[in-house]
Amino acid sequence: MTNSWTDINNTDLVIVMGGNAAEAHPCGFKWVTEAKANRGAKLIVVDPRFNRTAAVSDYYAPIRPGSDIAFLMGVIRWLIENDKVNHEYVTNFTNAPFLVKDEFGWSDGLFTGYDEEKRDFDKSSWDYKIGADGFAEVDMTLSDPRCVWNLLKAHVDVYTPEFVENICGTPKDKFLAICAMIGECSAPDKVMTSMYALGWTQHSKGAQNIRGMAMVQLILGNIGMPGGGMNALRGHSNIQGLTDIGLMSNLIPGYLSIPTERDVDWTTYMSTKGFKPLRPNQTSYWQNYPKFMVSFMKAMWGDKATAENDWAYDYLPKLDVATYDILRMFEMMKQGQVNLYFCQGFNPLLSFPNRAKLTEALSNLKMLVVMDPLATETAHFWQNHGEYNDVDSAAIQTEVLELPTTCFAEDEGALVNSGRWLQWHWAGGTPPGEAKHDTWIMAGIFQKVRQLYQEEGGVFPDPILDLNWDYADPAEPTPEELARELNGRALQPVYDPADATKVVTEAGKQLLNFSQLRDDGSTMCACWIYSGCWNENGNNMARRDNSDPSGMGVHADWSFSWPLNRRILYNRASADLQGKPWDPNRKLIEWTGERWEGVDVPDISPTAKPGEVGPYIMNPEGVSRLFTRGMMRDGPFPTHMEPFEAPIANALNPQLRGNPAARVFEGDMAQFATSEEFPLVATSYRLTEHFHYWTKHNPVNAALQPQAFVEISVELAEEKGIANGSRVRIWSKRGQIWAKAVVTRRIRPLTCDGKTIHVVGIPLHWGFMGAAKKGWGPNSLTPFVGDANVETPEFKAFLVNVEPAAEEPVA
Amino acid sequence: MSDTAPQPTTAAANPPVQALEGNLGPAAVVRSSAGGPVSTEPAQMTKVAKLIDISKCIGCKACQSACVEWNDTHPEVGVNTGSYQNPHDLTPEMFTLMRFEEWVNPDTNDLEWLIRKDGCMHCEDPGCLKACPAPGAIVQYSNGIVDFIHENCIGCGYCVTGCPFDIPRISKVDHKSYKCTLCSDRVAVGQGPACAKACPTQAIVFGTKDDMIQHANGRIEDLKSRGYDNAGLYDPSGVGGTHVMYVLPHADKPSIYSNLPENPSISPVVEGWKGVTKTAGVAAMGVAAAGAVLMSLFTRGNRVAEHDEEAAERLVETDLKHDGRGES
Amino acid sequence: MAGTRYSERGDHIETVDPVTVSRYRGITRLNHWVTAISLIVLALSGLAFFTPSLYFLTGLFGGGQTTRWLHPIIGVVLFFSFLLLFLQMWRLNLPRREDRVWVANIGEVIKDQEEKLPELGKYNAGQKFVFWAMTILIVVLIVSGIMIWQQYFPDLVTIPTRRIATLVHSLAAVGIILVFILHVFAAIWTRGTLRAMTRGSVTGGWAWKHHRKWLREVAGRQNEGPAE
Amino acid sequence: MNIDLSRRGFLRLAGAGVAATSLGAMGFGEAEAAELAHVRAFKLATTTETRNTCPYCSVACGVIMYSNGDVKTGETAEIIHIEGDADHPTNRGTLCPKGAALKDFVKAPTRLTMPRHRAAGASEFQEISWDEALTKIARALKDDRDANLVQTNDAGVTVNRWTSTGFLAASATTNETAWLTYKVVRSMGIVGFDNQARV
Repeated sequence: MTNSWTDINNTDLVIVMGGNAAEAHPCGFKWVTEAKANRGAKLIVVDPRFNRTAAVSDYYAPIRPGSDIAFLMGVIRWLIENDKVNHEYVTNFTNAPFLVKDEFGWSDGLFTGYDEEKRDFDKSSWDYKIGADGFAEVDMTLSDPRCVWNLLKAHVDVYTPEFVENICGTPKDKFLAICAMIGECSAPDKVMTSMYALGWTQHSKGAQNIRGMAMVQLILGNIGMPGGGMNALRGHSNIQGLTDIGLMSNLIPGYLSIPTERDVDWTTYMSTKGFKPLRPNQTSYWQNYPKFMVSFMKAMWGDKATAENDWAYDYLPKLDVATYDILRMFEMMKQGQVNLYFCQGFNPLLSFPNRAKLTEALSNLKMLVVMDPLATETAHFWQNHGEYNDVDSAAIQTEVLELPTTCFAEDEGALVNSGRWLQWHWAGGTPPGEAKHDTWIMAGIFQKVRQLYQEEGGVFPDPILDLNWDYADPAEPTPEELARELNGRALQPVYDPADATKVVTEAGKQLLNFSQLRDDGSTMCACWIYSGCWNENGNNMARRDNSDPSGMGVHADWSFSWPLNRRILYNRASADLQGKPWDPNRKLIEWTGERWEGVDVPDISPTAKPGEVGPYIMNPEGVSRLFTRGMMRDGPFPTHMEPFEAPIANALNPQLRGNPAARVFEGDMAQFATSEEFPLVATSYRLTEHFHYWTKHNPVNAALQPQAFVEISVELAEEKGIANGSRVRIWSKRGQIWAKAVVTRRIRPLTCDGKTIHVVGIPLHWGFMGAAKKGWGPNSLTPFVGDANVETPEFKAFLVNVEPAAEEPVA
Repeated sequence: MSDTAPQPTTAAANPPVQALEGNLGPAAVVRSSAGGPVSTEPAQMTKVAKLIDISKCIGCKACQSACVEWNDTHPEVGVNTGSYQNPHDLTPEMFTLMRFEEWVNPDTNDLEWLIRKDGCMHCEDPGCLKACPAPGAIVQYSNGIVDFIHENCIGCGYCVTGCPFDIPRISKVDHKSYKCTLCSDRVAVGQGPACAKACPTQAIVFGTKDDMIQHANGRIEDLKSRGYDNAGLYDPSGVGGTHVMYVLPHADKPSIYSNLPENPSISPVVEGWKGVTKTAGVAAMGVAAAGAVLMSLFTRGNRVAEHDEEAAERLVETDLKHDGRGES
Repeated sequence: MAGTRYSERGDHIETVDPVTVSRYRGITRLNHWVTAISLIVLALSGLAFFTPSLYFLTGLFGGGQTTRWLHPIIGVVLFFSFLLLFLQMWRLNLPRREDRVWVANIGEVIKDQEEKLPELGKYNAGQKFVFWAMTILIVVLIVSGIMIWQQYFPDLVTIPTRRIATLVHSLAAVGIILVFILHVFAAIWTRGTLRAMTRGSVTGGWAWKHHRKWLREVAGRQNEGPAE
Repeated sequence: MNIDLSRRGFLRLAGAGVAATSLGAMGFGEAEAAELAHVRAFKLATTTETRNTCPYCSVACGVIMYSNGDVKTGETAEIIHIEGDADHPTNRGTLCPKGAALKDFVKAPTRLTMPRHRAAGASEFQEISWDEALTKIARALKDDRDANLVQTNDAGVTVNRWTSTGFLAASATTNETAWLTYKVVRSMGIVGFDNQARV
């Protein structure tokens, strides 16, 4: 989230599209109902289903799963055509005026440089014209045909309301009504917020869905505004934290990146980072990359990371492919190329696509280690549970270790919420039986491995032997010790850059924040963006002053928000070019003439002059991007793409299947169905009574929503002869499941490209372990393909068929 | 936020952990079933109420969850019967229930998903209490809460018969009647009900009845501004008003909300049964019994006379002689 | 052979001097008393629920909960017990011409003036009334009772129906208690009656006075076959 | 911990226009306090409070756990109730149906209590000791790493990449656990490293 949960209270219009906030995030959704009750805000819901968010909405419109880009580009077209644009914002705070290379173009649903063989683009033409001065060329009058704004106009031209209706199945009048509501928020004193979640990410073009809305928000001037922003409702309590800390194939904490084979040495690696500004006077904050990186290396290997050995650069693995993400790992597992696999509080057997493939993959492992508070399906993948997990245990040679861990109630530490708040919590219960903290388990594993290398030697033991491990009790580092490392401390005295004689932080002391990080090895910091969370003032994540003097839901003294306790990202953009708030009634920060001041921590150097320094300090342009250059694999603008399994052909280019830049493994393509074989569009989702696959272990939640079901329209039920509450079989090209049918008027058939499209809704919470009735999740059916940029599986749009089934024999 | 004072008081506070003396005891009882003990000069507490704003309700069932956890009940894991409604009905283990109704508004032709939290309405004039034959099994406190005192409950089910809202449920296990207590144990120490505390969107709020009505009026205003011309408060006078009230977007037709009664009141049948029948019946039986006793005591009674015996003997003898077997 | 228009086959002269006439077989008397006791238990337990002023009666059965489950079970016992009784007695309880005369002169009965009264069979109109009243009320009570039997039939009928059933049940209960009082009173007031249900026999005089036709028929039957 | 400080609660909660319960307004307080003859005894009396955050979604609602016994003093503590923290700026004491039933997660019948091992081809788990478990894991890790760590690529560039072992990190563990996990996994050269962010 660019903003915080409590900030939603400042909005005038909420659009929930690609999510279902009321069901998946009820207590965050509270702030939508508050905004409605307090300031007469309106709520729009665009979703294939009339869900529980729609139940309290002011306006609802249906949409075909996987057609969001067409809808959003249609909105942009309408906004431009009807001049519902915050021009000052667009001209000065986005890259609208930037001139793009003449070679760049788009036709037949493809951008220039496509290579069908590689399923990839040559992105060299997707960039700005760079002038002699080394800066990007701009035309502040937006008249140059090659400026981003005019290219965007041309790009969205095809997305007429009729086109949208035809692709999305959204009735034209409803689409236009929504455009009008959104258009009102281009006024400086009207703000819209976007709340989305996996309804947008779980597509082969998920990242482009989100860009689409981000562009709408930029055009309206709603990014950086209180009550505005792009609000990704993260699914799990600390998924934000785990991503911040870089627990991903290609990441280093704080969104630094793991080197690739092309980064043959430290210098080469650094040359691709620390971008220089693309316009005069811009901040381009990533210029500090070396400080973050060196401090990280010191946090990992301490004294063993020195300038001489390039800060132990060789201790880091180098990637030969973009990522070893979950899909690639399970593909490799299937190929027999993986021997050991660890699942720490994770249940892939129900979370990843194509369960049959997953079971086959897991069966190829030598050893699977599961750490979890609960008995998960993954830990029992080898165990026969009748039709619910029909495997031959004897044939599965995988050794499995199931390790009992503590749960939230029994451990201490910080979780990062969707609004980037690091909130500390305390243990209140005694762990059951021999359940242990994850820290104890990880330390135990590491100590034993290190011991083996000490005793036996082995291949390249250095990074293991040299790993910094100075904890009071090596067997169980405490949350405090680890949190202090995340904040970072001075290894040698840290001097004021302005005055080399002035020590700002003594050696051994906690750093105030990341402004004190150095690239000379004098500081260590595990995760630069967290720096400030536990400085010499103590544990700022445990702060509990809930006061809110401004009444704007800032709560600056409650916990700690990264970066620098900033609550609203890009908040500089909440003020106009002169530094005056767009809306005086929503004053967050303001330029006093000398400096930036306000109720939130300014997202810009306090003395950076407005008009000179752009508000988007992380971007070398100093402005936000309507055109993303070569930073996304599938295009600098979002363009309509069908899901890999679609009921109709891509209207822009019938030859295209799914996302042309998405990675598809051999064999998986053959498992994609056509609408001839599987005419029904399926989508998966959560129900508010359950959380993923955990709460089915809780008797209470199991009682509130006991049994797996699918939702179908009255029309489809009649067509198939399915009675409400009866049992049905749902099957795709990859598997089949059985569930109860909930026949409802909340799902309606859509008309797209002249065809009647039926949508089947498949909630995801059931498995073969726990207190609820046994069942299946949608992942038994879903295709094994991910988003072109981040490999999030396409769970939200695929093809199935449905038929009545015999009732379950009463066991 | 609006500055219109006074703000309603609600459940938005953390429970105390120090041992507090509760204030809902015999001293606060203003009504008690079957002539159970009531306080002679009851502590006059401000009337409280729970307000359920259907227009804010997202049907998440947090109220059900919180209710189960607070009251330590154990609803069974059932099955799906083609609805989101689980359990399917109120049970002795489930005091409150979200009822789901898909309704197409004839005026707009739009679908509306009507979700209503069902449970005890805590009537000012409680039918259950009226019907209950067990003294002190059902009490009403001066703050309006109607509570079942399970030690005194005999499980006859008369409360089910008496309730205009079909709320009480009799346990098959201990044969006692159960329903929402409005978390009387929480209210007794200054807390609001668990459901109101939990409700994510504050569709359920709790406080003094006056404040809740005031708060409801604000909500109704907002709804009217959004085109719900018939929005209104459900506080049925037929039962003397209730201490659980609804804000209904379509207050003109309560029945669309899973059959919420249009004009609930204690059934005349129940009134008749507990009223005239009881008194008249007792009187009749009393008089009859007394009369009978008196007559038996003070009248001579109907006695058989000697001549009757003789007559009988003659009859019998003649009959015997007649066939000549008389001589003995 | 002579029909039995006024008596049961088993009714016979027990002793000649003094005359005693057998009126009820042992089994019948047992049946009667089971019914009677059930009715009393039901009345007491029922009254406890009927009005708070009598709730204390639950004490007789060990508290409200016990009373609550006991009452309907006894109700079933009563029903079947009375059913047996009914099968034995219904024929002689059918109305006869002389009943009308008897009823018309009910005053004479109270005044103990027999001149105007007709000769009667085994039962007089009063007894017949009690019999049929009991029959009807017991049927009403068992039917309405089952409708409100929470423990086993919670969902048998809708709540509105259940309300009516409850009302009907209590009205019928009041009725049956009144009839019961009348029955007991009559049995006591009419001396010599109780022994019919205790010893099983009545004196000839009692029979002559109250049920002469019955006596004649019984006596008259003596010549067919041995009386012993 | 700041329980006392935070007792204050909110004076006004936006919109619902609600305030912390005032005993007076509802006729509470010493004067009227009567003996608790009828209502259930208040079950949280004399329990220990601990602040925590809900482990489910990313709203991160504040919760208070009520336990018999206090872990901070080394006692065995059993959590008997969990409810929303009214002092928390986001949830203001409210909880969703999952959060309101957190106690059921803590006490789920299917909570794990002992390390268990499933041998190749077996159809059941067997309990084993922690030491056995960790030893097995460490041995397997070292053997596989020694056998499969890719030190250099064809071009002779040092890559020190280990792809035959993968690690899926959690989505609800603390930052501190995450950081320790990161250190251990990366120091070994594992690149098949991911978390729930994608799903």
